[in-house]
Amino acid sequence: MTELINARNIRIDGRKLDELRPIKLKVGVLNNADGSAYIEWGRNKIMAAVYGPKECHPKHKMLADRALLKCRYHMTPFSVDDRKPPQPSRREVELSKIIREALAPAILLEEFPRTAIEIYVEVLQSDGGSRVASITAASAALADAGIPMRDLVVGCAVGKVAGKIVADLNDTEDKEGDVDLPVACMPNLNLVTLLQSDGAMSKEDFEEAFKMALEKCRYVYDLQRQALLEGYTPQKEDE
Amino acid sequence: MTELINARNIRIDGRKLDELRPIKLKVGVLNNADGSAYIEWGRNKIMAAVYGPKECHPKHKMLADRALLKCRYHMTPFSVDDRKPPQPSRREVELSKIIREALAPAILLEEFPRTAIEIYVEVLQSDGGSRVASITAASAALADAGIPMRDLVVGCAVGKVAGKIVADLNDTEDKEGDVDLPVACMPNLNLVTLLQSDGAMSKEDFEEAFKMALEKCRYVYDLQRQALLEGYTPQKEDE
Amino acid sequence: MTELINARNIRIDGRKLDELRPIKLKVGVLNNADGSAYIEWGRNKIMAAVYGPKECHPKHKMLADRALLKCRYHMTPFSVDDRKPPQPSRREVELSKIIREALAPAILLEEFPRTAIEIYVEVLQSDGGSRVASITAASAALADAGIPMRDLVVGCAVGKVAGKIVADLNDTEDKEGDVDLPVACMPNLNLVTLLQSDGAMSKEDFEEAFKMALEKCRYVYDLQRQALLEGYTPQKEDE
Amino acid sequence: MSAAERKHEFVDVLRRQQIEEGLAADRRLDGRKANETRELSIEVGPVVKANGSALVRLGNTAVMVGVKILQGTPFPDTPDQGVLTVNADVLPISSPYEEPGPPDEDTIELARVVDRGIRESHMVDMKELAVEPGKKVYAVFVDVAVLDVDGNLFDATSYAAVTALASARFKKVSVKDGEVVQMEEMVKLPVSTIPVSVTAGKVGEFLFLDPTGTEEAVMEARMTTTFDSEDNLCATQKGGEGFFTPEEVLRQMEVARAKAKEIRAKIKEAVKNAGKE
Amino acid sequence: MSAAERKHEFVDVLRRQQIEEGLAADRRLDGRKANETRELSIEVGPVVKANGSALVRLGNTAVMVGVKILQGTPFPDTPDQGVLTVNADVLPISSPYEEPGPPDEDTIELARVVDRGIRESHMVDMKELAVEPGKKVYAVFVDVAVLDVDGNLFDATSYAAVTALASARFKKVSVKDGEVVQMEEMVKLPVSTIPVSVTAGKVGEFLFLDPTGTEEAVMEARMTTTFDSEDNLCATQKGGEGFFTPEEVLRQMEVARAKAKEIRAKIKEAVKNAGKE
Amino acid sequence: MSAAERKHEFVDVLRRQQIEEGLAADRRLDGRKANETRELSIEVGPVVKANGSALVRLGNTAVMVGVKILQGTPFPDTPDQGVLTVNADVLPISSPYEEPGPPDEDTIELARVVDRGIRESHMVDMKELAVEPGKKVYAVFVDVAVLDVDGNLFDATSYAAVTALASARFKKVSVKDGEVVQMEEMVKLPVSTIPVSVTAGKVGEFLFLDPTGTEEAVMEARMTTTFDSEDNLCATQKGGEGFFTPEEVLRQMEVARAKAKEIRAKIKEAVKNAGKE
Repeated sequence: MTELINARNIRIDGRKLDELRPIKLKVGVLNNADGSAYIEWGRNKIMAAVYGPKECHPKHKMLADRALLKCRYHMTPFSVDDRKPPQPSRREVELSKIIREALAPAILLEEFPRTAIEIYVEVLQSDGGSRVASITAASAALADAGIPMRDLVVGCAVGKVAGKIVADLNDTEDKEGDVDLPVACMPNLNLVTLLQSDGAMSKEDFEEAFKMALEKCRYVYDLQRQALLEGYTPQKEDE
Repeated sequence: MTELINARNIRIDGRKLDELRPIKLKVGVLNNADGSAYIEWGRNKIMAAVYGPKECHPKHKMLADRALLKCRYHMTPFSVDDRKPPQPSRREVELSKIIREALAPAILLEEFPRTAIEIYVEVLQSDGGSRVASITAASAALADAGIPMRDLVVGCAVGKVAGKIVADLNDTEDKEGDVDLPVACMPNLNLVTLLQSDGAMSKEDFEEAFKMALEKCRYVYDLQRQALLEGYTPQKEDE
Repeated sequence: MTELINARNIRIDGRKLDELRPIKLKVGVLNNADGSAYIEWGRNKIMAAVYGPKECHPKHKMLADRALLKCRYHMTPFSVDDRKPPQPSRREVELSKIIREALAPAILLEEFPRTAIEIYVEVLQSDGGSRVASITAASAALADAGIPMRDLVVGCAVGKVAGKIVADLNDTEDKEGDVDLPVACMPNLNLVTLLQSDGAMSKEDFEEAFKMALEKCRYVYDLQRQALLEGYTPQKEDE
Repeated sequence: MSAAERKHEFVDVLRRQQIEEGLAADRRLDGRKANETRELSIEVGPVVKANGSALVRLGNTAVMVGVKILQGTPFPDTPDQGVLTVNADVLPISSPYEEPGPPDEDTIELARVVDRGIRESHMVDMKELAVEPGKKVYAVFVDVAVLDVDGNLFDATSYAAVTALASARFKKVSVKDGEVVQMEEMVKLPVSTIPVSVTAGKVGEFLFLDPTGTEEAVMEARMTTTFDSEDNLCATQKGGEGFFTPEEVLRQMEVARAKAKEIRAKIKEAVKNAGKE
Repeated sequence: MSAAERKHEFVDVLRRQQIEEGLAADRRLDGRKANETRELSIEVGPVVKANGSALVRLGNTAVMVGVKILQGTPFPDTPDQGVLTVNADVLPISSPYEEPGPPDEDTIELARVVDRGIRESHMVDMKELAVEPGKKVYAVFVDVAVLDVDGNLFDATSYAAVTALASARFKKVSVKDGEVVQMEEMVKLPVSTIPVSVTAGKVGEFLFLDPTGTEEAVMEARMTTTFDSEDNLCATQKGGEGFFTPEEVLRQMEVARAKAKEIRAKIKEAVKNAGKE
Repeated sequence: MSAAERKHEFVDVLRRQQIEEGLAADRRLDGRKANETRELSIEVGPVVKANGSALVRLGNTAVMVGVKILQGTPFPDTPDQGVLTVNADVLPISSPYEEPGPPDEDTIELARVVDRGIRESHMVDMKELAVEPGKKVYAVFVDVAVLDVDGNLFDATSYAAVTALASARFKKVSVKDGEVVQMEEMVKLPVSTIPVSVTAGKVGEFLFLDPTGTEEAVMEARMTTTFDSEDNLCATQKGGEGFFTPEEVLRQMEVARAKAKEIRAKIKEAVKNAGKE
């Protein structure tokens, strides 16, 4: 059994308790998509693309007063240690819904009635925290597509490992730790749009973790805004 | 090997040769359905619901001169000794059709052209004779939904066990017996709407069994009419 | 290990290097289809049927300027040594496309805008070269259906077995040989509509094999034309 | 979910009337009397890659069946018995109303009714099809390919399946020191009886055997009865959105029992002749 | 692909306004206050063929759960643990908006949230459910059948699943000389805590517990929180296309924690009473 | 069932004419000559969780391939050989014409053509990939994720797959006393040749290499030819609803053979450089 946090509060990958893994985000990385973004967050490598507003198919799903928001979270077969079968797992179906509901509050869907907006997230390599990385990338892709939004959406997970509240769990911490608490929010409006938790927490644990998550979202937001300002620069997105 | 019928013509569950298992039937047991019924017949526990007449989807299946009758017979995974996988088996597909064709002759489908009437049967616990119990419950649910009918439909199975013709086989008799003969009819019109048989019967066997089945249907019909007269009473349907 | 070709250049089934297996072809073998053909080619037994030009379903696939050509190549479960599962394999999906693309250039699809033409190939027993036998039968079925065509389409495979270029591989030669090169063409127009190859060939090998394939197609074409002239004669097609 | 699909030709009112008038005079559209069946031809063994096969034509209906005998594992509740599976496919070549795709409810019913005729008559002694009880048994796959549809798939399929099984040959295997050894000799399946199905249609008050496609399009109900070589009823299936009177059921049983005898003789002859070749 | 499906009744603007005004006055359509839940009835053991079962009614919502305890193989990464699977089916009898077919995303979310409540609370000690580590373990199937839908499937399903598990009985097996031997005695599952989920809806600035179908039709967001017997939070799930302020989250946690205690007492009592019979 | 799907941009008549006139003058829309291919960039090893991986960009087309080397069981007819599977997914991020879902016929053809190029060239010695003949072998999964579509998926995918295989590293296992033991050392796959596919499109009487998306939208036929390191043709696939003259086939073979040599050098260099890191 690995010692997940050592005596000097250093984690297995050398980070401090509240330190995030390195994050790189770039927008405009795909040619065909209306908007796109690529994020590397720890060992996560995730591509998000946005198509739309476009014609809504099938027609009977069209909404008279706003755009229909569609979202798919998908992992490539080679993105995990074992091979993932190509067809969507139940986990991917749930995450597609959760990510859609995390992004929907930010999008001015009512400006595009009778259309569809599609968000596709492809995990090329997965690590702990892939859902919050996906939300952060997808929100950047929406902005890159010029879809009007109330605020950007960013996410960050916090957890409990070896009895301590720590930020941004990696794969090993996620598996061997006690609690995972992914959070997404609209940072300027201070509104929570995704909240899940797994694992036992006291009232105090939760309050500490939740506060840390919101703070870290703020940090991720600064990175995200920076990436959008830089826009697309013609270097390879995975250097 | 169990002795299925003893020297005094008593069956393994204590019944006489032509005796039915206890039957309880109640209508109006669901809130959302337009009509519903719950039947306990031996250890069978079956819920039937009717929706409609309602708009027909998809449109190209709509019939110009009568309602489209849809029917699904389905077993919950926990209804049998082993777990049944959730997706419909070939047996369930066949029974859905057989039950629909047993009920269709009684329904005045021509009064509701271009609509659909849906019948759903859910087996919560299964025992021998679940198809005839399902038909009896579904017919009561149709009546509860106020769908006009030529006659009610009731069913009863008869079989051959240890060389003797017996009424209403239970699970063990069904598995270890020689013949199963499920019959459904419109009792007042004296018309047979379901007839199946499995297992070798001489001419005489069949004639004896068929006659017994029609008689027993008459008995089930009295119970069914009683349940409809009582309508919904607010006691729990599974006491 | 079998000796695939003996010292006197005789193959395991007694044929010479460039000799085809026996071929029987008959058209008009089905009652319901608009056109049909049955071919026996070696141990291949294949039935092809054509329906159309007919209404196009679903409507959104309709083409404004020509007929939509649909094609399915399918093997019955008993057609191979092991049992083939009933659902289409990836091989069958690919062959459906390849066969459609081999036939399409010959059909005057532009004469029937907004309709569909369906080609169904059923392999009842399979042997080496089933795709070229299928194309030959399907083209005859199209002609039998009265669909106007620029030319007939015929196919023949050539291959490399034990270092030698041979015509029309049977099952064993296909499995144990080095190269399979199926070709289809419109013989009068001298145009190639199907070309695949598997297995290593030098420039010289390919040129020799390709030339032999085109020659053999000519031979198959003569048989095919003969079958069309005979039309349907009321003998059994599988005598 | 089950719903009535229209999978047959459209028959107009005049034609329907003509059919009914014909039945009243015991003269059907194709000239047959009510209790006559169409010409039956049985070809044994067209598919040499299968252990058994048959091509049956009943009027314009054509059905091919192939039987494969492979090795498999028994069901947990019958560890000492072989496994038999009937699978049907009404091919898209067979009718303008058939689309490619997984079997619909009509096709599933077809396979299950034919299966029950074979199973409930104990045609094949499944206990003789165990190799190593509880571990390895023979798996008999009966695959049905309907080639041309003109009514009465139940009977045409049943005849083809029964012929293919009765004429099947296979090499037995035995297990020695954990290794599967295949015997040289070709043996038959342990077949003890020949189940024969007979199907009647009903229009108005008239019952008639072996309905054509046109008759099926106007028919209100169907009754398929299967009899074994001892003339016992071994399976029944009522179909269609209509009904039968109890008297019709009893009367039809006897008509079918007699007809089954006739057809059994033809199947047996075809199998016997094929065995001689 | 996920997209917002309308699977509930249509609520017009006046009704929506009425709901909001009611919430402002802490009086809901059915007379409840924001933090009141509907009447809860729990029937233990309706399905005797299952190892455990429960029928829960929460207002007009009705959910049945059956638990089967079978033998299976462990997952490679937890070779010494049993396997637990939650599978949900919102049956077409339950609502005019449900069609038969494979589970949609709402149903998959329902199953997974209930699953996590059970798993993350360590309700069942999975390590005690190994028979032969690495080879054979107990496989616990928790099958959910939703019978009638009037909102808050999450909680009704959670209560039914937990009751079925807590009241389940099964015969253990052991492996002797490679043979599986079944014991005679019926034993309980190794259950150590009772996880209880509590769901709140949100309309405008108002949060309220145990939403009805009508409330769900107008509700912007949902928060489901599950607590174990030590009052620890063990799972959370936000749903819906709306949001919560951080303060709402923190406040709702405490409301839910208190309510979970209440409901846990009812579940325990139902299980205890059933055990006496 | 196969039917022509429109999965590409709509190209109007004027544009089509412009393309044809360009081809006549040996100057394509993007300035290339008929036998020029677009810029090829190969990144080796972007996915460290895979045993091998590559990201290939051919013009604006981008394809990622990951290779996983796992343990599996051999096919019954090749008990002493490893198993190799190519699976392709044209992701919905890659084009407005792609929907999520199981692979359509174009994607299946793509996977099978790339598979045959690898298999028929004997690139990987499958006989060296047996662990315990008849029981346990290595299973090599080649998973293709198309990220951005601008024509010629066949070649871009082939280059990515071949690069990922040629650069893959894995830990061998051995079986000792029935237990699987993993070795420490990382080894390469037994790769002996580098198959390279070259695809030509045809418009009117003109053939040209490496078609773009716009060219594919007007193109009548396609020919993909794959050559091994000894310049032997090892796989061919004609596609599209058009045709080739015999002379076109023979001429195109030689154009492709020369181009394959060029591209093979680039792939080898990329693999070699990556090996140095």
